[in-house]
Amino acid sequence: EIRIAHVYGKTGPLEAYAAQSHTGLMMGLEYATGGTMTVNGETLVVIEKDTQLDPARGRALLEEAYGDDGAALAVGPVSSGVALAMLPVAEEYERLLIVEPAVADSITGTNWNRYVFRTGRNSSQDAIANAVALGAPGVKIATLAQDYAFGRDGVAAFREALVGTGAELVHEEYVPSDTTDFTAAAERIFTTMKDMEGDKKLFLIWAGAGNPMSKINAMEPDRFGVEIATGGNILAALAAYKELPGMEGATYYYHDIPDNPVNDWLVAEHQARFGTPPDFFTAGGMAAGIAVVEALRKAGSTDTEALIAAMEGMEWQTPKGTMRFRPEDHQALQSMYHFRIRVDPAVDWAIPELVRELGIDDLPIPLRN
Amino acid sequence: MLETRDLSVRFGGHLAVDAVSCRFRPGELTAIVGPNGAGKTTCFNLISGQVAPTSGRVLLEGADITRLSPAARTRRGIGRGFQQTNLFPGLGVAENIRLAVQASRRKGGALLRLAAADRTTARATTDILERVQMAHLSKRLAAELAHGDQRKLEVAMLMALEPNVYMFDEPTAGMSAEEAPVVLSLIDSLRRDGGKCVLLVEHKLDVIRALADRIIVLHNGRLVADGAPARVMEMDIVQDAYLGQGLANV
Amino acid sequence: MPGDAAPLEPLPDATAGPVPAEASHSPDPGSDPRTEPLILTPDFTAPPPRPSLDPLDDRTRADFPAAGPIGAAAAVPHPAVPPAPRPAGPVLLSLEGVRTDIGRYHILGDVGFDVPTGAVTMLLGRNGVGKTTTLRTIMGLWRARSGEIRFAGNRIERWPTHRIARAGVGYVPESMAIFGDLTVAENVALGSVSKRVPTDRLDWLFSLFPPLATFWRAPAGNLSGGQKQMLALARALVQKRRLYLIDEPTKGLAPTVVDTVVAALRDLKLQGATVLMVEQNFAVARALGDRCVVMDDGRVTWSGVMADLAQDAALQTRLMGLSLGVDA
Amino acid sequence: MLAGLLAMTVQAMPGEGETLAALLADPGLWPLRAPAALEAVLASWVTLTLAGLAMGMMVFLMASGLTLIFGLMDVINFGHGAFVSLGAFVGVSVLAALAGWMAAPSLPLNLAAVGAAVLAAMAVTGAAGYAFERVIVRPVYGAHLKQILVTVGGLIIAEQLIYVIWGPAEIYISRPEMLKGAMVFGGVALETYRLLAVAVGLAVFAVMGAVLRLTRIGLIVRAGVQDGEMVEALGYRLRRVFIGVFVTGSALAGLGGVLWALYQEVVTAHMGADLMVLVFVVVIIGGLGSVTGCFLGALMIGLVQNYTAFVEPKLALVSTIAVLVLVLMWRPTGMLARDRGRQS
Amino acid sequence: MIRLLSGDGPGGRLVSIAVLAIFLSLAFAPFVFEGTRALDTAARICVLIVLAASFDLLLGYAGIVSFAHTMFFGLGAYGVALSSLHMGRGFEALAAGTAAGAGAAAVLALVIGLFSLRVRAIFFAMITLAVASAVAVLVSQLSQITGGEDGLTYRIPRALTAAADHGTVPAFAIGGDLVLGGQRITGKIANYYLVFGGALLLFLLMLRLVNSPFGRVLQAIRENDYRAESIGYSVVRYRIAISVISAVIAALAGSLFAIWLRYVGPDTTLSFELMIDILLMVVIGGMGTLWGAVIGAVLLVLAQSYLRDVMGSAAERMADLPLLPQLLDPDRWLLWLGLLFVLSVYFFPSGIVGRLRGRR
Ligand SMILES: Nc1ncnc2c1ncn2[C@@H]1O[C@H](COP(=O)(O)OP(=O)(O)OP(=O)(O)O)[C@@H](O)[C@H]1O
Ligand SMILES: Nc1ncnc2c1ncn2[C@@H]1O[C@H](COP(=O)(O)OP(=O)(O)OP(=O)(O)O)[C@@H](O)[C@H]1O
Ligand SMILES: [Mg+2]
Ligand SMILES: [Mg+2]
Repeated sequence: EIRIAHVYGKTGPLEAYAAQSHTGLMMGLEYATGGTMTVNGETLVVIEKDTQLDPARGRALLEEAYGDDGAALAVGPVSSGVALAMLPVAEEYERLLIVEPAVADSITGTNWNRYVFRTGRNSSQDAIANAVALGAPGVKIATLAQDYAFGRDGVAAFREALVGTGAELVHEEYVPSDTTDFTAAAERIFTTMKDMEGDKKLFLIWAGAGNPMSKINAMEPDRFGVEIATGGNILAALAAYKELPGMEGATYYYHDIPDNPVNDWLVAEHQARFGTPPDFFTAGGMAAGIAVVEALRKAGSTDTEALIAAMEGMEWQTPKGTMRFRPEDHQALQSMYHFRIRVDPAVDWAIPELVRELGIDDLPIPLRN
Repeated sequence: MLETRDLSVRFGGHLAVDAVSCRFRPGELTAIVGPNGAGKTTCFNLISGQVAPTSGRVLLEGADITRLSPAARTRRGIGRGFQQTNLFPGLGVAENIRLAVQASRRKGGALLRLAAADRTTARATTDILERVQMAHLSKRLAAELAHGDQRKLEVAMLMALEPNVYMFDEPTAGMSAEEAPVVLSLIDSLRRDGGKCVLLVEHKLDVIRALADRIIVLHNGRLVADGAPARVMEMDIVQDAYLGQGLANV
Repeated sequence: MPGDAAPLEPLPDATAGPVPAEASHSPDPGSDPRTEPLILTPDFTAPPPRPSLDPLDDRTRADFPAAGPIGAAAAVPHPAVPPAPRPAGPVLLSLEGVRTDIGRYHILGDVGFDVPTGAVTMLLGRNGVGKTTTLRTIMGLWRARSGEIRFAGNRIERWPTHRIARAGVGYVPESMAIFGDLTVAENVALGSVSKRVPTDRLDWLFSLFPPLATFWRAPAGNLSGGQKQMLALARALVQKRRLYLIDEPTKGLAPTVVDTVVAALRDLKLQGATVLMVEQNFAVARALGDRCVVMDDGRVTWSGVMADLAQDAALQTRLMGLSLGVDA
Repeated sequence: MLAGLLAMTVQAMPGEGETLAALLADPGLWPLRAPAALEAVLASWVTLTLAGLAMGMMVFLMASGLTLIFGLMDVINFGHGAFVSLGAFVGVSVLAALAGWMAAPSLPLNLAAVGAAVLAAMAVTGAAGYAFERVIVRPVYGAHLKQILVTVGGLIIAEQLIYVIWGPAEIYISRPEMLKGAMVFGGVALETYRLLAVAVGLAVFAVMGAVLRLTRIGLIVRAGVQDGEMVEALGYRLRRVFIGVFVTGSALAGLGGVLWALYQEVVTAHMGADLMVLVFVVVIIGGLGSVTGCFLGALMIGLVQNYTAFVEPKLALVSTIAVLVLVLMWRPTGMLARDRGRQS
Repeated sequence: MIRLLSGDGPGGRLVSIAVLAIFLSLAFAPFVFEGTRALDTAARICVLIVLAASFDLLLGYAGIVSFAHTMFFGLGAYGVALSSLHMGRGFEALAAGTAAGAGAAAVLALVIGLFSLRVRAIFFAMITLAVASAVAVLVSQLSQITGGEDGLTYRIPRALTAAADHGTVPAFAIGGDLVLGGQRITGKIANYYLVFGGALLLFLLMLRLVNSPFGRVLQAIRENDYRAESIGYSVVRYRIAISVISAVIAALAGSLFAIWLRYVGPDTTLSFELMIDILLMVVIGGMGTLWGAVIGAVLLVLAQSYLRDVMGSAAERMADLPLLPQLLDPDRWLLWLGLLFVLSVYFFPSGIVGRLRGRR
C-alpha cells in the first residue's frame, strides 16, 4: 500500500476551493490508475488532513503524515502561508511535497527546497499570461491590486513580462485587501489615464472575495476610454463577469477550453457525478493526482530520490494538456488561456471563450530559486 | 487637621456646595446635618476626592490635597464610607475587610508575596470582624447580606482602613434599633480612645445628641450654622427647615 | 431623538433668594465653633414651578404656574398621638405558610399574616430577619417554595411580577431602585400607567417632595440619597394602587421630610389605599401603623394591633430585644 | 498618533516612503498626478464625497441595529455580524429565485425583487434575533463581560449554521438591471445603487427617530436595563419589550445585510463578522446608544475613508482607527453619548 | 509543593486528578506518547496553557476584555523569528528575540492601557479589537520585514532540532518484559523540554501572582472599581499593570511557540481565530482560576484534533437522517464548540473547574 497525504485547508474561508481540489485529486488518481487505484501493484490510500488554514497546524500535520502515518508523499495545501510553513518539513523528512494549488512565487522561489514540486501555477505564471494576452504596442495599462505580497509580486511579474510586448505600464494602484469602496482608487486611476492617448486598460489582480471588477465597472470607466481586464476565476465568480461582455484576460482553466482526452473525461465524469462542470481547482487537483501516479510508475518505487529523479523534467497529461516539471525549480510549466468574455443568458456565468492558447513556450517564466 | 476653604461645586446650573469653610480637629466628632439635598454627601465627595471642586481647597494637616485622586487621599489618611452601600459584592465578607486592611498597610503592590501567608493582615481582619460582631458571616458573599448587615460591613471596611479622618455617611440608615448601638459605640470609641477626627452625616437626632461634639448645618449647599449641639438645635432655621414636628426624634 | 437630547440642566435654583451680605462670608476659621453658633440667614424654600410630567415634553419649567407653598403638605394635620386603631376592614392580602429560599439558603420559613383593607400594616423586626424577603416574595421577585399568597381573592404566588403590579400593587424597594440614567421626570412617568398623569396628582407629589420639581429634568442618578428616596416614593404614589408595599421609606430622610412622608401615607389611607410597610424607626411606625407584624428569623412572632405593642414595653423587649419606648 | 507612527514606519520603507513624504509635504501635489483642469479635480472630489456619504449610509444601516440594541438594552452584540450575514444569505436566496425580476429592465420589478428579498431577510433575521434573545442573551442582561462572551459564542454558532444550510461556498449575485451602472453628471459619477442605499438609510433613520420619540418603549427599555426587576414591579412586561427591541435590531441587521450583499455582489458567511470592526468604530465614535451619533459617525467614516484613499491610499488603512483615536481623545465617550448618572 | 502552588491548589478531587494527569502526561510526553503529532500537540498545549492563563489574568481576574492578546503573543513570536533571521542561528538570537518581543509587548500594552483603560471597559474591548486588526494589517503590509501573509521560516540552534542527539535515556527493566527508557533523546525532545519548562515556570509565576495581595486587589477592582479606588487602590495603575504583565507573559509564550515551531506567520500568531480559541479555553475551563485555563487549553486542543474524528463517525451513522449529518459533519466541529462555549457561560459560569469544584 502506498500512502498519500492530502494536507489542505478543509475548513475555513477557503473550504470551497479545498473541496474542489480534493475531488480533483481523487479523480486524477482514479483516471491515471484506470479506476484500479493501484500503482506498481500497490494500493493507493489517501489520508486527509485538515490544516484549518493554520500554518502551524499544517506543519504538524505534515510531520505526522510523514513521520507517523508513513506517507510516501504529500499533496497540498490551499493557502500559500500554510505551504511555506510546510516546506522545511519536507526537507527535514526528505519526502516529497507536491504543492497544489497554493500560488505564492516563493514556494518554488526563494523558499524552495529540492523536495518541493508544484503542479499548480504560480502567481507569475498568471501575471505573465495576462501580460502576454493584453500587451501590444501602444497599449497603456494601469493595475489595481491588493496591497500585500501576493498583489505586489503579481504586479511585479506583470510589469516585467509587459516589457517585451511594447505596452506601457502607466500606473500601479494598491489598496488594502479588505477594501469595499473603490471609488477613490478608481478616481485616482481615471485622473491619471483620462488624458492619455491610445488603448487604455485597467488590469485587476485580485484574490479572494471583494473583487472590485463590477464596482469599478459601475463607475463607467468607458467615459475615459478605459477597459477593464482581469484573469479568470472559479465559476461562481464568473457570474459577475457577465457585466463585461468582450472583456479579455488570461485564465488558468475553464472546462470548455482545453481540448484533450483527459479534460473530456473529467468534464463528462464530473458532470455525471456532481451535476456541474469541473472548476479551477478540480483541474489542478486532477493534475496533481495524475502526476503522483505517473511519478510512482516512472520511479518504480516510493523512494524519494527515485521519485525526484523521475519527476525532474517529467512530462505528463493533464486536463490542461501537457505539463512539464522544470528541473531547476520543480515548477510545472503549463498552458494558459487568453480568453474573451461571452454572455449567454442560458448559462449562469459568463463564458470565457478561447482567443489563443498560451503554450509553455509563449510564457517566459523566470527562475527565482 | 482637616480643613476646607471656600469649597464650592457646581453641577450644571446647580450650586450644590457653596463656599463651605470649616476645620475639623482630632478627637472631635462633628455631625453634619441638613435637609435632603443640602450638599452633605457632596461635601464628603469633595473632601474624599470623588468629585472635583469648582473652586476652593481641601487641606490635610496643612497640605493642599485638592488635586489628589481619591486613592491618594485615602493613602494619606482620609477614610470614607458611602451612603449608598458600596461593597465588593462577589467577594466574601472577610475578603472585603481584608482588602481594606491590605490597602491601609499598602501591601497591594506586592506581586510575588502570598496574600494568604500574610498573618498580620489576617489577624487585623478577624479583629475587625469581631468588633462589628460579624464573625459568623465572614464566609458569606457581601451581596447576600441583608441591608442592615451590608451597612455594618461598610462601617467595618472603613475601620479597617485605619484612617486619621473618618467620614461616615448615614452609617445606621436602615439598621434596627438593636443593631445601631453596636456601630455607634464603635464610632464613639474612635474619637474617645483613638483621638481620630470623625465626620458623621446623620438624620437621626438621638444619634446626634448622643455623639456629636459639634454640629454643622448645611442648607442649600451653604454652611448656615456651626456650633455646639444644644445651641444649634435650638436655632429657628434648624427647627423649621430640618427638624419639623420631630417624629424622628425618638 | 429623545435618547440623544441632552437632559435639561437644572435651572439655576429659583428657590434661593438673594443672599444677604453676611450670609456669603464664612465663619472665621479661627474662632471656636463650639462657643457661639454662627447663625446665617435662613432662606426659606419658595415653591418651585410645576413642570410637565411628560418626560418627553421639552417646554421649560417657566411655562407652568407656580404650585402651592411647601407648607401644603405640612398643613395636613397629623396629631402626635396616633389615632385609635380603626376596625380592620376585609382582608386584602393574606400570606399563609410562605417559605422562601434564596439559592441554597432558607430565608423564610412559614410566614403568615393578613393585611386588612384601608389600613397601614407595619412589618417590624431586627436586621436580616426576612422583612425585605417577605415583600419581595409578595411582589413575585423571589418565588415562594410553598405556601399561599392571596391578593383580592386571587392566588398570586405563581403570577409573574408584572401581573401582580397590574393587579394594583405598588412597590417601593429597600434599594430604591432608581433608574439612574433616566431623568426624574422619566422615572416618575414610568410609575404611571397612562402617559398623562392627572396634574393634581403631580401637584400633590411636588408639594410633598419639592426637590423633585427642582431636578425634574436632571438624571436621577445625580440626586442626593434622600432625594432618591423621595423619588422612589413618588414613583409608586403617582399611580393609584390598591396596595402599597413600602420598604423602609424614611431611611436617609431629613426629619421634616419624614413628617411629610407620614402625612402623605395618611393621606393615602384616607383615599382608601392599603399599605404594608417595613420601618425601623419605631416612632414612625407607631405614628402611622394600625396593625403590626413582628418577624424574627424568617417567621412571624407576633401580629396584632399597633397600640397593643406601643403600650407594652415588655412585649417590645420580648419581640425585638429592647424597649423602644411606650406611649404615655 | 497611531497614524503618525504608521506614517513613519511606512516612510522608513524604501521606495514607498519618498512619494508619500513628498505628498505629505506638499498638499498641492495631491490631486495633480497629471495636468488636469480645476473642474476635473472638483469633479473627483464631488464624486468622492457623494460616494462616501452613500457608503456611510450603508454602514449606518448595518450599525443601526447594533446601536439600537446597544443604546437601549446596553447589550453589546458581537453576534450582530452573524445577522448581517444571515440576512445577506436569505436575501440572496430570494433574489436568486426572483432572477427574472432582477434581470428585467424595469425599475419597479427590480425594486419589487429587492423589496421581497429585504422583507424575507428581515423576517428571518428577526426570527433569529428572537431565538438569540431568548436563548443566548436573556440570561446575561446587565453583565457586559458575559454578553461579550455569549454573543461571540452566538457568532460562531450562527456562522457555522450558515455553512450547514448554504454550504461553504461564497455566493455571487448581480445587482438588479436598473440599479447597475452610474449616473454621470459632468465628470461626476454616482453609482445608481448607492442612491437606493441613501434612500433606505434616510428612511430607517427617520422611522427610528419617530418611534423612539413618540413611544415609551425607549424609556421602558432603558430603565429595564438598569433594573429589570423594578420595571416588572411597575407592571411592564419587560421581556416582551426586550424581545421586540432585539428582534427589530436583528431585522435591521438583515436589511443591512441584503443591501451590503447587493453592493458587494458576493456573500460569505463571515462577511458580517468582517464588517464588525467598522461597525463598532462607528458606534463608538457616535457615542454609545445614540442613533443620531451613529448616523453622523457612519457618514464621517465614509467620507474620511474615501478622502484618504484618494489622497494617499497607504493611510486609508489606518484612517478609521485614526478617526476613532481622535474622536475619543476629544470626547472619551463618543460624539453624542448620553450623559450617564453618577454611580455612587 | 503547597508553597510552589502558592497555596492555590486546583481544588476539588476531580480537578486535582485531571490537573495531575495533564501535568504527568506533559512532563513525560516524549516517552509516553508515540509520534510527532503527539509531541507537537503536547508542546502546543504547553504554550496555549500559558497563553490562556495570561489571558485569564485579564479576563477572569481583572475583568478586562481584550481582543489584542494574540497581538502580544505575535510580538514574542516575531521577536524570535526576526532575531533568528538577522542574528543568525544561535541561542543568543533566541534570547535577544525573546527579550525584544517581551519589551515591545510591555511598551505597546502600556500605551494602549494609558490610552484606553481610563474609559469604560467595553471601550477597551472594542479598541483592542481595532488595534489588533490594524496591527494584523500592518504585518501583512510590511512584508519586506515580516514576510507578510506568508510569514517567516528560520533556523534555530541545531541542539534543538531533530538532527541533534543528546544520548539515550538509561533503560531499566521492571519485571518481565516491561522496559522503561531506552529512547534516544533528540534535539527535538530537548526543545520540547525547553517549552515545557518555560511554560511551567510561567504558570507557577502567574499562580503566585494571582494569590498575591496584588491579585486580590485585581479581583476587588473587577467587583467594584469605584470602591477599590476609594479604599486607596489606584485603579488605573493596577489595570495598566496587569495588562502589561499579561502582555509580557503572552509575548513569552509567543517566543516559546516560535522556538518550537520554527515558523511564524500572521495566521499562527495573530489571527482572530486564535483569539477566539483562547477565549473559548478560558471560558470553558473556568474564568478566574488559572486551573481553568489549563483544562480549557487541553480540552480545546484535543477537541480540535480529535472531536472531528468522533463527529465524522457519528455523521456516517446518521447518514439517512435529514440535516443531522450536515450538523455532525466533521467540518462543523466549531459549531459544537461554540455551543459548548455558550452553555458554559451560563450553566457553569465558573467553567468546568468551577463546576467540578462545586461538587466537592
Ligand atoms: N441575594 C441573597 N442571597 C442570599 N441570601 C440573601 C440574599 N438576600 C438576602 N439574603 C439573606 O436573607 C436574610 C433576610 O434578608 P432580608 O433582606 O429579607 O432581611 P431584612 O429583614 O429586610 O433586613 P434589613 O432590616 O437589614 O433590611 C438575611 O440573612 C440575608 O443574609
Ligand atoms: N453629580 C451630580 N450632578 C448633578 N447634581 C448633583 C450631583 N451630585 C449631587 N447633586 C445634587 O447636589 C445636591 C446635593 O446632594 P448631596 O448628595 O450632597 O445631598 P445630601 O445633603 O447628602 O442629601 P441626603 O441627605 O438626601 O443624602 C442635590 O440636590 C443633588 O441633586
Ligand atoms: Mg447624602
Ligand atoms: Mg430589609
